[in-house]
Amino acid sequence: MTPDRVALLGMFETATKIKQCDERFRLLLASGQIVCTYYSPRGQEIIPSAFSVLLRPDDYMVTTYRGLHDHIGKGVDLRGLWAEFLGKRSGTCKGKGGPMHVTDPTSGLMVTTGIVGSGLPIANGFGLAAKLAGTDQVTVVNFGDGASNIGAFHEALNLAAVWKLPVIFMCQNNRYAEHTKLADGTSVERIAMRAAAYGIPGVTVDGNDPIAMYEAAATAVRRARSGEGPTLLEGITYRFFGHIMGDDMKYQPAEERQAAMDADPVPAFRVWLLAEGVAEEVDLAEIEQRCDAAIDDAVAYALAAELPSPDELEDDVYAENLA
Amino acid sequence: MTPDRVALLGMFETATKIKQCDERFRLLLASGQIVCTYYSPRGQEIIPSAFSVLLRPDDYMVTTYRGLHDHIGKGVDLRGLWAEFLGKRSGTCKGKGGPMHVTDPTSGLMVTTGIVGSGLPIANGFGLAAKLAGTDQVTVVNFGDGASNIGAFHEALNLAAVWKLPVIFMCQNNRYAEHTKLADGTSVERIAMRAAAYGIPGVTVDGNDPIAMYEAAATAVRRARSGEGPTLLEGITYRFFGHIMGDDMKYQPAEERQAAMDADPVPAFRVWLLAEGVAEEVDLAEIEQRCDAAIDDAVAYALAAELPSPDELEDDVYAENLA
Amino acid sequence: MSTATEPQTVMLPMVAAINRAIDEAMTKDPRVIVLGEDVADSEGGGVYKATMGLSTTHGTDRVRSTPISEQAIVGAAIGAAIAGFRPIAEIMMFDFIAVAMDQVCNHAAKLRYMSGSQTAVPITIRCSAGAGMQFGAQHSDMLEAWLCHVPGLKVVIPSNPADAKGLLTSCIFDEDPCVFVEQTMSYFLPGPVPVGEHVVPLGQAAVRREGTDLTIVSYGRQVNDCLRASDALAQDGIEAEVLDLRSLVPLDLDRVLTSVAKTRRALVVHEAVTRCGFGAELSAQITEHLFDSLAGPVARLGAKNVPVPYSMPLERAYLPGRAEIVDAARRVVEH
Amino acid sequence: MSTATEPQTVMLPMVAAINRAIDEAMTKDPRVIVLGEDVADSEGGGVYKATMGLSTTHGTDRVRSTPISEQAIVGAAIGAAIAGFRPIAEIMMFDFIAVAMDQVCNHAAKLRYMSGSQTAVPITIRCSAGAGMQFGAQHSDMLEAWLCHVPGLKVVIPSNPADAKGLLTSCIFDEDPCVFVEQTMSYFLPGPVPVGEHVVPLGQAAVRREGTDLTIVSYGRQVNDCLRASDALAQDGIEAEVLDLRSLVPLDLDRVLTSVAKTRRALVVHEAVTRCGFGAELSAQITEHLFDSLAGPVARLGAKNVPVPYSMPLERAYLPGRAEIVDAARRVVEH
Ligand SMILES: Cc1ncc(C[n+]2csc(CCOP(=O)(O)OP(=O)(O)O)c2C)c(N)n1
Ligand SMILES: Cc1ncc(C[n+]2csc(CCOP(=O)(O)OP(=O)(O)O)c2C)c(N)n1
Ligand SMILES: [Mg+2]
Ligand SMILES: [Mg+2]
Repeated sequence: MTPDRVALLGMFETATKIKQCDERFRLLLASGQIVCTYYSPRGQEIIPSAFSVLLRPDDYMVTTYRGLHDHIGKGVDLRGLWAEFLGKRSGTCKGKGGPMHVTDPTSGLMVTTGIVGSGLPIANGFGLAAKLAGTDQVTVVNFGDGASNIGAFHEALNLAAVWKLPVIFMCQNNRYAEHTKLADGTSVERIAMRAAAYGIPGVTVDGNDPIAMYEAAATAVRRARSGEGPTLLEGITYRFFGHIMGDDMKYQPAEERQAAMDADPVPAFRVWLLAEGVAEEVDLAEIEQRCDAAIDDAVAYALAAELPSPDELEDDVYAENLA
Repeated sequence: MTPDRVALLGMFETATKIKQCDERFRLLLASGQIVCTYYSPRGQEIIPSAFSVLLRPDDYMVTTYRGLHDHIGKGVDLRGLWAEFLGKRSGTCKGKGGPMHVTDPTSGLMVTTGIVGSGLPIANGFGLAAKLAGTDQVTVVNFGDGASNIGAFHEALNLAAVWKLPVIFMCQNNRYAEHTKLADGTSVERIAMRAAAYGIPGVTVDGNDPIAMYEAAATAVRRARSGEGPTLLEGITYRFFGHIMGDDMKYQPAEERQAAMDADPVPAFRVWLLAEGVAEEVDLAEIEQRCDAAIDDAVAYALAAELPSPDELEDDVYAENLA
Repeated sequence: MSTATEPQTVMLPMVAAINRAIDEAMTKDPRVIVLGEDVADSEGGGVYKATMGLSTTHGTDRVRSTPISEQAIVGAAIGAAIAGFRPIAEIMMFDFIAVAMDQVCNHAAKLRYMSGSQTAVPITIRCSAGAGMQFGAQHSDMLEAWLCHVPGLKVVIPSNPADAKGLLTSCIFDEDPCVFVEQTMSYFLPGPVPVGEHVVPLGQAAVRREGTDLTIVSYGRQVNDCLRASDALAQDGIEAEVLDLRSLVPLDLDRVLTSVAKTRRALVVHEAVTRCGFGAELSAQITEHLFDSLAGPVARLGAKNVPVPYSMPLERAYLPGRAEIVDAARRVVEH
Repeated sequence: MSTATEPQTVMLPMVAAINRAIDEAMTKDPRVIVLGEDVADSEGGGVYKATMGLSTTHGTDRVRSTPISEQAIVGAAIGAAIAGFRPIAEIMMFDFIAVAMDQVCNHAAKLRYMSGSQTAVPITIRCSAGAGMQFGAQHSDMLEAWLCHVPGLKVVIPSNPADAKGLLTSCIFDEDPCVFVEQTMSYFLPGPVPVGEHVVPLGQAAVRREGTDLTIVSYGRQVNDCLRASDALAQDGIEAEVLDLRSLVPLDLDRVLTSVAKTRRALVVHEAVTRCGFGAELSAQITEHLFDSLAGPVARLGAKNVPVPYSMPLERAYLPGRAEIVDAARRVVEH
């Protein structure tokens, strides 16, 4: 299942949009024009790009605080996303959720959780719903390497395996859990090796290689869609800008980081597309401009949008406000 | 590391004591002479018997509600144990803990928990203490097949592996978790296969075979004692009398149960000891009588013992009673 | 009761009433599913048989035995609920909710709010609960106060089989996550249960006994102890009004205040440990609203402030019993 | 302050005071160990740098970074404590304790009782906590009421750097499991901290301001809001007495009652959600003891009954602030 031209350009567009969105966030944050907690996904663009061309809007996705790339990849509207990050009333979640809790059922982005590992058990519920409803919807749940050490990971993979749920457990292994190196907290070299504990396929792939990532994701999606059950997929990637904006990154060796940034997957993808003749410079430039424009629009929209009013505080706790 | 005669007879004595104790409990419960929640360990005698001759009193053990066999194997005094089950003041825990919560630091039986899987993280703490104190004490934590599906199992094994703790994770696979068959809740055939997820040895052994069980336990103990780290050991066994006393056992096929009881490990061990010439009939009979006498004594003691007084209720919550 | 006409009620123990509620909800609405340890019939239909027969009637797709994985159970219920189902998740005993508090409190409770009402989590979590069976400290807790402290959850505790049926039905069809607490000691006590559809709305307390001298507010099986205590009090000429809250969230504060405004004295009784129990919240609220008309302080009677002990005399001393209720009520009236 | 003599105190933010307390405890007693996510210096000494330098000084054997496994963290602390150590376990944020509630509440809290005092669990669980940083619903909760409802636990919340040092020292050397709650918003506010050994015993509330017209009982960073609100109230001629509880369990009820007996009016202020918050317990206890001398009902001011919202104006409206304290105090006095 190699990606065709449309898929490749779609992936490139997603990757570009993520990269540019991230750059804009960091720029505005650094200059003090906006304020919010920000977990940069820069360096991890390729994984969600693959899913962006493989999933349908009615497929489900669950992600984490470091979710901006997944939100964009699943197709969450940029205006709402920016407005949510800025805490505006017209944000995806009325400003109540914030960056760590984006939900957008329209695009299938169902849950963004700030609790490490907790998305996995919930993803099973979406998979169960699809199975019971007899649809062929697939659920992808993203999480980090560090999350593979928490109990919820284990319970979720076992249940998904026992019930053969159409769920893809997408471990974005960026080699750090906050400040902790993979090897210092995790007893296996490859997270995918843990699939053996559940009798399901475990696949490690270069998560920054668009073709490899596409193929691995496509296999897992096909498997899930055809009722064969879950896959534990591990994409090896790297987090360029520390755990959270403001992080001093001292625990990350400078050379290691530099090497990763030198191999920046988005420009590398661009070079490859040109070298392979998949696209011309003009095609890619057009994509880049389109992304830029969309971001300009979203930023302008979000900056101009209104903050919620304190009156709205007590709505949305229950279906009907309690007395 | 084959067991010598002393070890074999020690194991036989432990197995006999467990079997007889269990029989006495069930007899007194069935006849209404005593009342307590009771999780019979009958059929699972061999696993704790192996540890009874391999561990020192200063080695630590953690077990579960189905813990009577482990308590006996670790050397908890029978009088206190019986008194605790009967809720008496002179019970191991003053009648406050009960069957599910026996603690006896004198014999190294440190924690008995009623929450599935929760003993494993605590066992790591004993292992950590030994490591930090520079002793060669070993910790054994017992749990069931069903417990291998809960989050605490995963977190504990990973941490033990990362920290190379001297902990033996002893899965007593009796093929049922309450009323659920192994295969219906567990995504691997052998629990020991899960060791691969932590890069530690995982060993499955016939937990009813005294020699195999001794050898596997001895290897794990040696490994832990010499600082080489944890082992996940799985002993295949069978639970003769359902999950809890009173259980209708309908979910257990009658033939399966009958086959297991026909292969009752304690009489089988006896036959083997005689056949191999390890002991004479008179030796074994003497052991059996000694066990019987000890149980007579413990039962008489416990039945005669006093119940605690309501005045004692509020002691033992804190080191000093709060105002 | 005439045998000639179709009876309106049948005598059932609470556990059977619960079974009927689920059965009828599943029959009525295909979105209702059940998941939990040992809930299917191949596993005995639940350790207390609360789900007995359901997998046979409704299929093992909809009545699903799970591994021992409470986070996975509640998580799967949450996801399926967001995707349109109405899952009933069983946590075998209330104490075990401690291993799933993250799913219950950080997710089920908060997802509606965090999503700005784009998603809802209409799950029901059933827990058997409470002391009195000599199960010891880890199988006997009443933890409703934890959950009442979490905005987004509803908390329901029935005192009798009919309410168990009617309240559970409300929970299943409620749009919000509900925790439904079933005291094990009540499971096998029979009571009349309406046949067929029976709904008791959440947030409506019931006056179980009318009285003028004090109001005893309670919930769950302790309501029955309060009623028996009231009979004893009546022999001394003390007429207690006994309220059964049925749901703690939503709380029928109006009903409570109406009664206490009349009697001017209140006693709150529950099984949970007194310190930071739900009685504290009730005491505070009653006092805030009715201070000037109260004849004395609101009194609380709950379990002693200790882990649940195993030994019977200790467990008895731990629990609030009928005699303690009588004593506490007397003190309230004498203030 | 003279520079010629050794200063008795240094100005430190709370996070540094916490660091000193741990450092000094580790120096004094080799049984003190630290475990938690990112706590060692190779991981930056904690996300808020509370443990910075400790692994360099005391070694990575005693200051251990862990995987993201809160059950394993608390479990390891429990086992090591029973075996004679005095572990300090860090749960990065209070909300995450939800994944470890079983270890905290079913084990740490109960093991002394269940063993008839044969074993003890002298652990300290440190959690950064609270709203005000726009972290949203899963990184902002104050959950102390959950823990106060669990017999066997002690619960401590400092309001200033000196107390943080002195109370944490008490927790570390206490024989029982203590949960030590550190509000993130207070981490970087400096205050004078005694140099060298400094112990503030648990169960001793501090009178932060004397007054005659009402008693404001609070704890944690809200004490400072209460003090500022009291200044505003004083301008209107209302003299509030402000009590800082410091520990909720054990509770210095005597001090609270003495004050309220004098002022005859009480307001409880905390950051946690009001419903079933610790304020309910205090309100109930004060009323039970002092009903006849109270001039009006005990009032409570806590956060609104909603998950913590992200957007700043909502988060502000969620939290009890200085203006709300002033208003609430006025209403109390006017009753
Ligand atoms: C249960 C829980 N524990 C701790 C945290 C704090 N925390 C947030 S992100 C994180 C690291 C997660 O690492 P990883 O899973 O590798 O994801 P990444 O951030 O690298 O994408 C930690 C420890 C949390 N949010 N939830
Ligand atoms: C967290 C938790 N969930 C559920 C239970 C109820 N429960 C008690 S024992 C048990 C089955 C455990 O099976 P297994 O681990 O195989 O041990 P066995 O009883 O066979 O020795 C269950 C589900 C519990 N005690 N704790
Ligand atoms: Mg990572
Ligand atoms: Mg088993």
